[in-house]
Amino acid sequence: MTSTQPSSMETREVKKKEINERSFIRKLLKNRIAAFGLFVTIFMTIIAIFAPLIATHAPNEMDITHSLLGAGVDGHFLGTDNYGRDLFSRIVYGARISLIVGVSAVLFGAVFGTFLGLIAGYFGGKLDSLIMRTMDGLFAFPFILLAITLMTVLGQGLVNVIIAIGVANIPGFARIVRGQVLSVKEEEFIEVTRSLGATHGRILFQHVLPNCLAPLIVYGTMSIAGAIISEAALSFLGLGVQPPTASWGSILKDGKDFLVLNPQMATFSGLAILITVLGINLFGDGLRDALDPKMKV
Amino acid sequence: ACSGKKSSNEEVSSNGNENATGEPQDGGTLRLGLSANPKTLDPIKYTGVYESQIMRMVSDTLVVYSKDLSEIQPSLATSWEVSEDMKEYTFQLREDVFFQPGEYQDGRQMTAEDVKYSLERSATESAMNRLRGVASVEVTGEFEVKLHTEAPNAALLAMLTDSGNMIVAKEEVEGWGDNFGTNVVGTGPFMIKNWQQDQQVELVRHDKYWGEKPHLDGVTVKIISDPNMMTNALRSGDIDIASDVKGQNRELIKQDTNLELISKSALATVYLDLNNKKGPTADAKVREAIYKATNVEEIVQGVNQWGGAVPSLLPIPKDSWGYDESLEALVPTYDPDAAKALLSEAGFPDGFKTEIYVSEARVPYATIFQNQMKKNLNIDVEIKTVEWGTYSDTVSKGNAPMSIGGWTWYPDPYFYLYQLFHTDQLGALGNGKGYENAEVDALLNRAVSETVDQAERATLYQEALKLILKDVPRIELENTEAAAGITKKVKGFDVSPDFSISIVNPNGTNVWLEK
Amino acid sequence: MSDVILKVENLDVHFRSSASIVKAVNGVNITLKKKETLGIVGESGSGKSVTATALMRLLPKGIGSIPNGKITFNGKDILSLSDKEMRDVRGNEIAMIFQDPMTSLNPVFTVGDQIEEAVRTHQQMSKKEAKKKAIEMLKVVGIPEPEKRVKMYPHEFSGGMRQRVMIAIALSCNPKLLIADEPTTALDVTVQAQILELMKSLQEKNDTSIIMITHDLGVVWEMCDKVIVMYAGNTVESGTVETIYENPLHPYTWGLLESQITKNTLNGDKLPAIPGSPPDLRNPIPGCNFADRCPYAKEICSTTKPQPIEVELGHIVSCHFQTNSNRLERKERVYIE
Amino acid sequence: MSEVVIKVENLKKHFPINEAVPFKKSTQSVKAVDGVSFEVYKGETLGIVGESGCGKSTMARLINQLIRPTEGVVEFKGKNLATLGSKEIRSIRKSIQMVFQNPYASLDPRKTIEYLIAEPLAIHHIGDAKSRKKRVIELLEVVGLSGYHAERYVHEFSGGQRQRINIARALALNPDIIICDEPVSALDVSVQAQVINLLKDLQRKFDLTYIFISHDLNVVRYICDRIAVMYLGKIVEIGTYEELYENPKHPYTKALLSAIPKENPFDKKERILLEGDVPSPVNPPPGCSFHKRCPHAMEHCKKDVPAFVDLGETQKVACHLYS
Amino acid sequence: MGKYILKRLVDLLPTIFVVAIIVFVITRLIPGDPAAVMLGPQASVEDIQELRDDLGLNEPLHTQFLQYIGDLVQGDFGVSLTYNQPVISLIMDRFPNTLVLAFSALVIALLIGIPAGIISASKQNSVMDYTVMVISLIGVSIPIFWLGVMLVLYFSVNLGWFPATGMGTMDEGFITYIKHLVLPSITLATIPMATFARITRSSMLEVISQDYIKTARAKGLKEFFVIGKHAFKNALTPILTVLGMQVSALLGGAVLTETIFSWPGMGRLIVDAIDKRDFVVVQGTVLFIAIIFVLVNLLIDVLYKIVNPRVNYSSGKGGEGK
Ligand SMILES: Nc1ncnc2c1ncn2[C@@H]1O[C@H](COP(=O)(O)OP(=O)(O)OP(=O)(O)O)[C@@H](O)[C@H]1O
Ligand SMILES: Nc1ncnc2c1ncn2[C@@H]1O[C@H](COP(=O)(O)OP(=O)(O)OP(=O)(O)O)[C@@H](O)[C@H]1O
Ligand SMILES: [Mg+2]
Ligand SMILES: [Mg+2]
Repeated sequence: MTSTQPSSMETREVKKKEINERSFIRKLLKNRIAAFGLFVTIFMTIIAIFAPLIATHAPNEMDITHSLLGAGVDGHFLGTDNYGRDLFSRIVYGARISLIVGVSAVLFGAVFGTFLGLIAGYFGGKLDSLIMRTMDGLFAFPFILLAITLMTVLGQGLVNVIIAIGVANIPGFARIVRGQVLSVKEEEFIEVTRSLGATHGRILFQHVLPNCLAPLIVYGTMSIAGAIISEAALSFLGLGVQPPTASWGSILKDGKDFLVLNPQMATFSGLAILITVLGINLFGDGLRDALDPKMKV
Repeated sequence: ACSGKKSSNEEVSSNGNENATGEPQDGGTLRLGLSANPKTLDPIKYTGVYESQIMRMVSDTLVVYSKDLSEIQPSLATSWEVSEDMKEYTFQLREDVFFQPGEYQDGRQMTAEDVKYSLERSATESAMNRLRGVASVEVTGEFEVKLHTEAPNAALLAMLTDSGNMIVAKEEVEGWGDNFGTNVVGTGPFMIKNWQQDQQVELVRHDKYWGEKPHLDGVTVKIISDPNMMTNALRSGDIDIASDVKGQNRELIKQDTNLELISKSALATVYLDLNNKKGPTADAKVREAIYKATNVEEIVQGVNQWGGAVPSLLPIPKDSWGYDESLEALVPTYDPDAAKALLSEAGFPDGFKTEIYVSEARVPYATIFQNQMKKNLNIDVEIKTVEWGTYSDTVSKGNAPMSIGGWTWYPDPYFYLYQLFHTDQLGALGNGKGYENAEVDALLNRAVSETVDQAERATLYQEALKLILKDVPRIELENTEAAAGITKKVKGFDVSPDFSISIVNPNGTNVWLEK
Repeated sequence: MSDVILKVENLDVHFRSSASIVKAVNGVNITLKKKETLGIVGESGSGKSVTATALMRLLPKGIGSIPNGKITFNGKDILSLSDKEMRDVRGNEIAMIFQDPMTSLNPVFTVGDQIEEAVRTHQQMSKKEAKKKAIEMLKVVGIPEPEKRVKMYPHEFSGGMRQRVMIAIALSCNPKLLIADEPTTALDVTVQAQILELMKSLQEKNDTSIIMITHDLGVVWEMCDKVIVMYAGNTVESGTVETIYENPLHPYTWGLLESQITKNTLNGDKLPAIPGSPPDLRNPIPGCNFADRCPYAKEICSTTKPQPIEVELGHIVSCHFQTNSNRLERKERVYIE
Repeated sequence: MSEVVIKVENLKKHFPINEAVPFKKSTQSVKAVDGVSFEVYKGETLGIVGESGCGKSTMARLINQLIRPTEGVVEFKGKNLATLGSKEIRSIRKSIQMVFQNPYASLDPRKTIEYLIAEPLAIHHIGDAKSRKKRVIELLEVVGLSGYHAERYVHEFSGGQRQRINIARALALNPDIIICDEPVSALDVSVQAQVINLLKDLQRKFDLTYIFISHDLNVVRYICDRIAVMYLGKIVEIGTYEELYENPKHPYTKALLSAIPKENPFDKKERILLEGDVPSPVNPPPGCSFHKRCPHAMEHCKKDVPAFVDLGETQKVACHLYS
Repeated sequence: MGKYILKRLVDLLPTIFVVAIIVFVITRLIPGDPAAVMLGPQASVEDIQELRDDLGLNEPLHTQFLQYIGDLVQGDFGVSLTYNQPVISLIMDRFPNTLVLAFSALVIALLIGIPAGIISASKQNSVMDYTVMVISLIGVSIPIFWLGVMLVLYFSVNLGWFPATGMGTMDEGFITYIKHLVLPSITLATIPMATFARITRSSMLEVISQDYIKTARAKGLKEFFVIGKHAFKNALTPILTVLGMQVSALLGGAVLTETIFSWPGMGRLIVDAIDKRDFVVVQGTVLFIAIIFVLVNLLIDVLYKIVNPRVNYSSGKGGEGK
């Protein structure tokens, strides 16, 4: 390897390195749809963080005499809810709870599910059977029963809402990861790493796991929608976040009783969920591609 | 026989269609929407109101309430007498009553033996104890029975109107065994033809029914558990009567020219229990402060934007003969400033933190209440929405600092005051707030054991009420209306203050469908 | 002229990727006669497969395009055929075998199904006849017990047998031209020998013309009459196998020939190897594509593209220093690091 | 010759075929390696050739104990590896490194080259981050790449470069022996030459011992000192490269040699075309496992397993023709 | 294959056992006394105690557990506390209804989702592709009850095309039966449909770049067959995996849909039983679903084998599609 002139190579290299560092973000932004997803996600996050600045009213301020106003009436941008609270402000504040619940619950399920799936798929045999049979058992459990049990054992509260939804998410992740591990562990580079003397722990977490990420991300971002809506389902049982705290799920749930004559509650909270989920999913797809070093910039 | 104060809010809901014009027409099957799935119609096993709705069509009790619940009327029993010591009730029975033909008998005549069998079965086997205190039933003639009670109980007749005490045929009960619950045979206007679990129960006319011949060929009860969907089903023509109409659906029905909303003041109250034993609310002053800081008007209005309820003041509903308007003055009135002062006096100038337990359906009350407490007293009320099982568990064990409950029963004040304020009921859901007052206990006991005279009993109850109101054990929220939506084809139907659905009833109801 | 079955003139193939255009093939010319075998050699990425795919008009839609060139096959102008007409050509008149027998058979259909499908796509035939044909074809390519084998799935076959199946599919419609894209690269030497023998004998029988793509010169010597040497999308040299072996003119061909290990390569010797790697086809190169790695390169090589010149009859080479008048002197051991 | 680094004796690996029956152990197995013995001397290159599926890779894995043998012994510098626990085995792997066949699949696509080359050091806790980085650059240069490559990902490299990276990884721990499992089979001829040159250089420089697995006889012949020919899990012939190429004894070796394609268009080769495929290792034929394809098969080849016969100092063959 | 199925059936036992234990523990963990719930608000303390005795709830927990397991081993799911009927007959009343709804939802989901995914994949990055993907994302994030109610408002209340609630019976005629089925099936189909579209697309994209697709094209096959036959059959494995998960979920009862449309299915039975603290029904139904779940997975694995002859059960690696 002597033919190329070192000088030109070097300058090319400096450039190359810079590109490498930024390539991840560049790749992401290059994909216009993913960029749009990222934009929506960031936008929603900003709304959540700066809710007090964005909201036009105090989210819990009631005015029963002005309940269920239509959008735009009396300075209420999206109208009011059944207690006369400003719907826009509640949706803005609701972003906090919904995003936290959606993302954390999925993360919770993802962390535990991934761990179990990794172990089951990698070690196989009895351990695999044990873990996966338990997961099957958990999967066969009605979500509601699971939620009621967890919430009553752990008590109510945001954290426990997250845990309850998270637990319900575990088996799905475990399955996806296990399936992926079964194919990744057959890859030659895994054996190569073993031949270097690596421990199982290193192989699992440094090599198998990163190569299982793509379907995980896609499944994970898809699950966020489910988690946000699950929070609403928990609200139906009274197990979600408690009033007066606003969440998209609870607004949606409250709105269902006024769907015909005053659809604004269900419509706007539903739209908020829809847009966010759309954003996160598009972003997730882009993220998967960007994380894949093979995808060209 | 009894007579009582008739007090109904006919003017509030004048749109009952009893006075519909035209000659009743025979024929047709009525489709009735019911909000929950009946599980068993066995009188000693049934637990839910929705079950009794069907049972009432299939079978009869000895006595029934009049349409407005003001008095008890004959049904299978033509007349009755109460002994001096109030421990013996003698009933004369109709002689023209036949059971519906079934698997184990072919429609034989009902006799005193059947009454004895059915009532003793209820008194001894039923876990629900719908015939509390009946010691035995004696057959004193082919069509005469005598009930012996352990202690005087003026509310016995009211209890006898319960579907749990309907008369059934022994052969059928024993023949079906565990499956009797889905194959009930009674003496009523309709009999079960087909039952699809969670879906519908088809009833057809019983041709040898002793009463007025039903106009309808049959009734199909459709189970629709979602109240919004019940209204949708009514609007789309799937059903003729929606038995459970609330909130926005009232408006939807009103707006629909083919439909009619019937709404009437009913024997239903919603109240907010304050824990009388534990926490800051153990102090009556604190309770009073909270009452004064509660804008009941606003809560009722906020929850019922489309009507269907009025603020209530006393622990018994207005339609009960025990109600006394003069007592309303004893109820704390909304006065946030006074409330604030009172709370400071009680040692909580800056408010405190507490919890309120509610089932999902009552969250709106709690939400507005929470807002008022924060605003008026700086009390932080954390809402704990729990589903029913947890709710009843927590509240009956006295573990809820506050809770919101509802109560619906017969017009007899006994069913409101004894169950909710008597020391005997500590540990049950009714007195989960932990109200204890020996004087009240004594008065409540006297009201059922001294006399069956309604007026005398009413006085005793009013005495008790005075004492109760002084202790401010709970906050009265609303008096709920009974409401139903019907298509205009349905004639002769009205809602009942006790939420029972009458299609054909000895009290004079006989619904028909316009062709 | 009538026995010229395929004529490719100045074929260019471009790929559109996200930001740039890859000029994968530039100005390839092919003349192939009936029963003749043409070898295309060159290192990985030099455009061999793309050329073959272009002949079949199977470039990925919307990404690959043929901006220039003319392909005449059996008198037909391939590039102006309708999709339907082209489908009639594919598999019927031109058949193709791919490099990796492990992945080019559909794993979820039986071997028999896949042969039958090929037959029935182009010939009116009942299911039964097609099945008979499939068995017959398996027999032709030397698979024992063909009656049993037609019902089996590809994964139940060894690599060599799968490649035989591929050949059976390709030959089932008696194509006039068979394009074999590295048909033996994935196989063992012993199996390779079997497959090459098989192809030769079948060519003999059916008068098929073959385009044989490979990077193994041994295979070329074994099979081909003519050879095209490709480098980075260009034909750098073409001629008969004998000419290319005895009188190679392009420096790249020299390197290629030298880096073959033969029995004459001594154990102790260092192997000659062309240093460096081929250029990135996304960036246009003003001069000769090989200039970067060429030990003979001069100024002109990096500024001007060399034109193909027919230095002797049928021997064409593209190098600035190999012209009718001029010859470059081949040095010894220049490819040794 | 010099010191014995690896000694393999009667090595067997039978992979059980799990029959899906509850509560029952399987009885059938794939006899991937079926009684192999040989020695590897320090500083030499031992070649192993044979058709696909004959057990070459399995043997490589057995030697560094990636899989445990069913039977037989692998000794490394006199130590019986079978007696070691998994922790000790991991540290033995420092000395026995491997380079695998497929340069495209043997590097984790999600890691940088720096990570990959430093990984063996990290695994064995050698040096700190800084010294590792230095070593990575050193190694990259040793294999003919440059320091600036460290930041890149695998997909940015060509096959030849990837194989260099694999070699750099193998070198990182200063092994005594490198097992190369078809390191150049997937590469272009010209790139092949580059990699082979590199391997030769390194051997000289670091006094390495190689086991070189390949099915390309020309390559093996070029790089190896001694060559073992495998067929169906057994070694059928072993000897120096001169012996084997000039004077092959086993009919299978002969067939293998004759299958090498022509060296020039004028070459006239006499081919011994073998019939059919390698038989299934689940039910290898009795007797000499080659007898079904052997042009010289005799009656007793079908029954008796041929023993190894010494034909001179280094050449041995397992064939009834020579016993 | 027979042996494989046998093995899987044996495998079923531990799953069932795990579920049996968990569900027992859980039902005893959640607060709420079945007796109190059954008797309703007006019950007195003694009434409740009496009923608890009747129901055997005052027995020590381990006795209850042994009793429960003992019954289970004999295939007895117990007798409902509230219905006073054998749990198995409650389940058998409703399971066929669930099956009908689930099946028709699945058919809709497959018939629309899969072709959408295929088209999307074969026209990657086209407007068509983006449209399908966005619609399918909307599909997974749309709240079921919202959709259900909207469908009813429009198609039942406004147009009167379909009944708003309930399940028809065959006695009322086939057309009526189907009419009852339409809205609930569409509602229930939304999420699976969107999921199928997505998974089909990604799976197809992976397959389309394979060599054998090139082979199929080189044969001169019509693109329709290349995609619809060669590519699709190979893309089926992950689709089957998702199918398995969806089928299990659907058969377990689609609570929301069933509630909205008053469909007499498993979901409502379970939720009702949980509400009423009818432990026996909860235990029975959950176990039943677990069994269904395992059986569906078994069926899916057998299907893997049918669509993909490479799946090898003996190595123990089969089943879990990539
Ligand atoms: N679909 C595609 N999109 C973009 N570039 C492509 C595409 N297909 C091929 N190329 C480019 O075309 C060039 C030639 O590729 P081709 O596959 O013809 O090489 P080859 O000579 O067949 O190599 P090999 O020996 O590895 O098969 C390469 O640079 C490759 O990157
Ligand atoms: N883990 C395993 N389980 C079961 N059988 C195996 C396993 N690994 C290898 N085999 C079988 O053992 C035999 C020898 O395989 P091996 O990989 O050692 O062959 P090879 O000589 O390296 O072939 P190639 O040239 O194709 O790499 C083959 O039949 C193979 O199918
Ligand atoms: Mg190629
Ligand atoms: Mg190998």
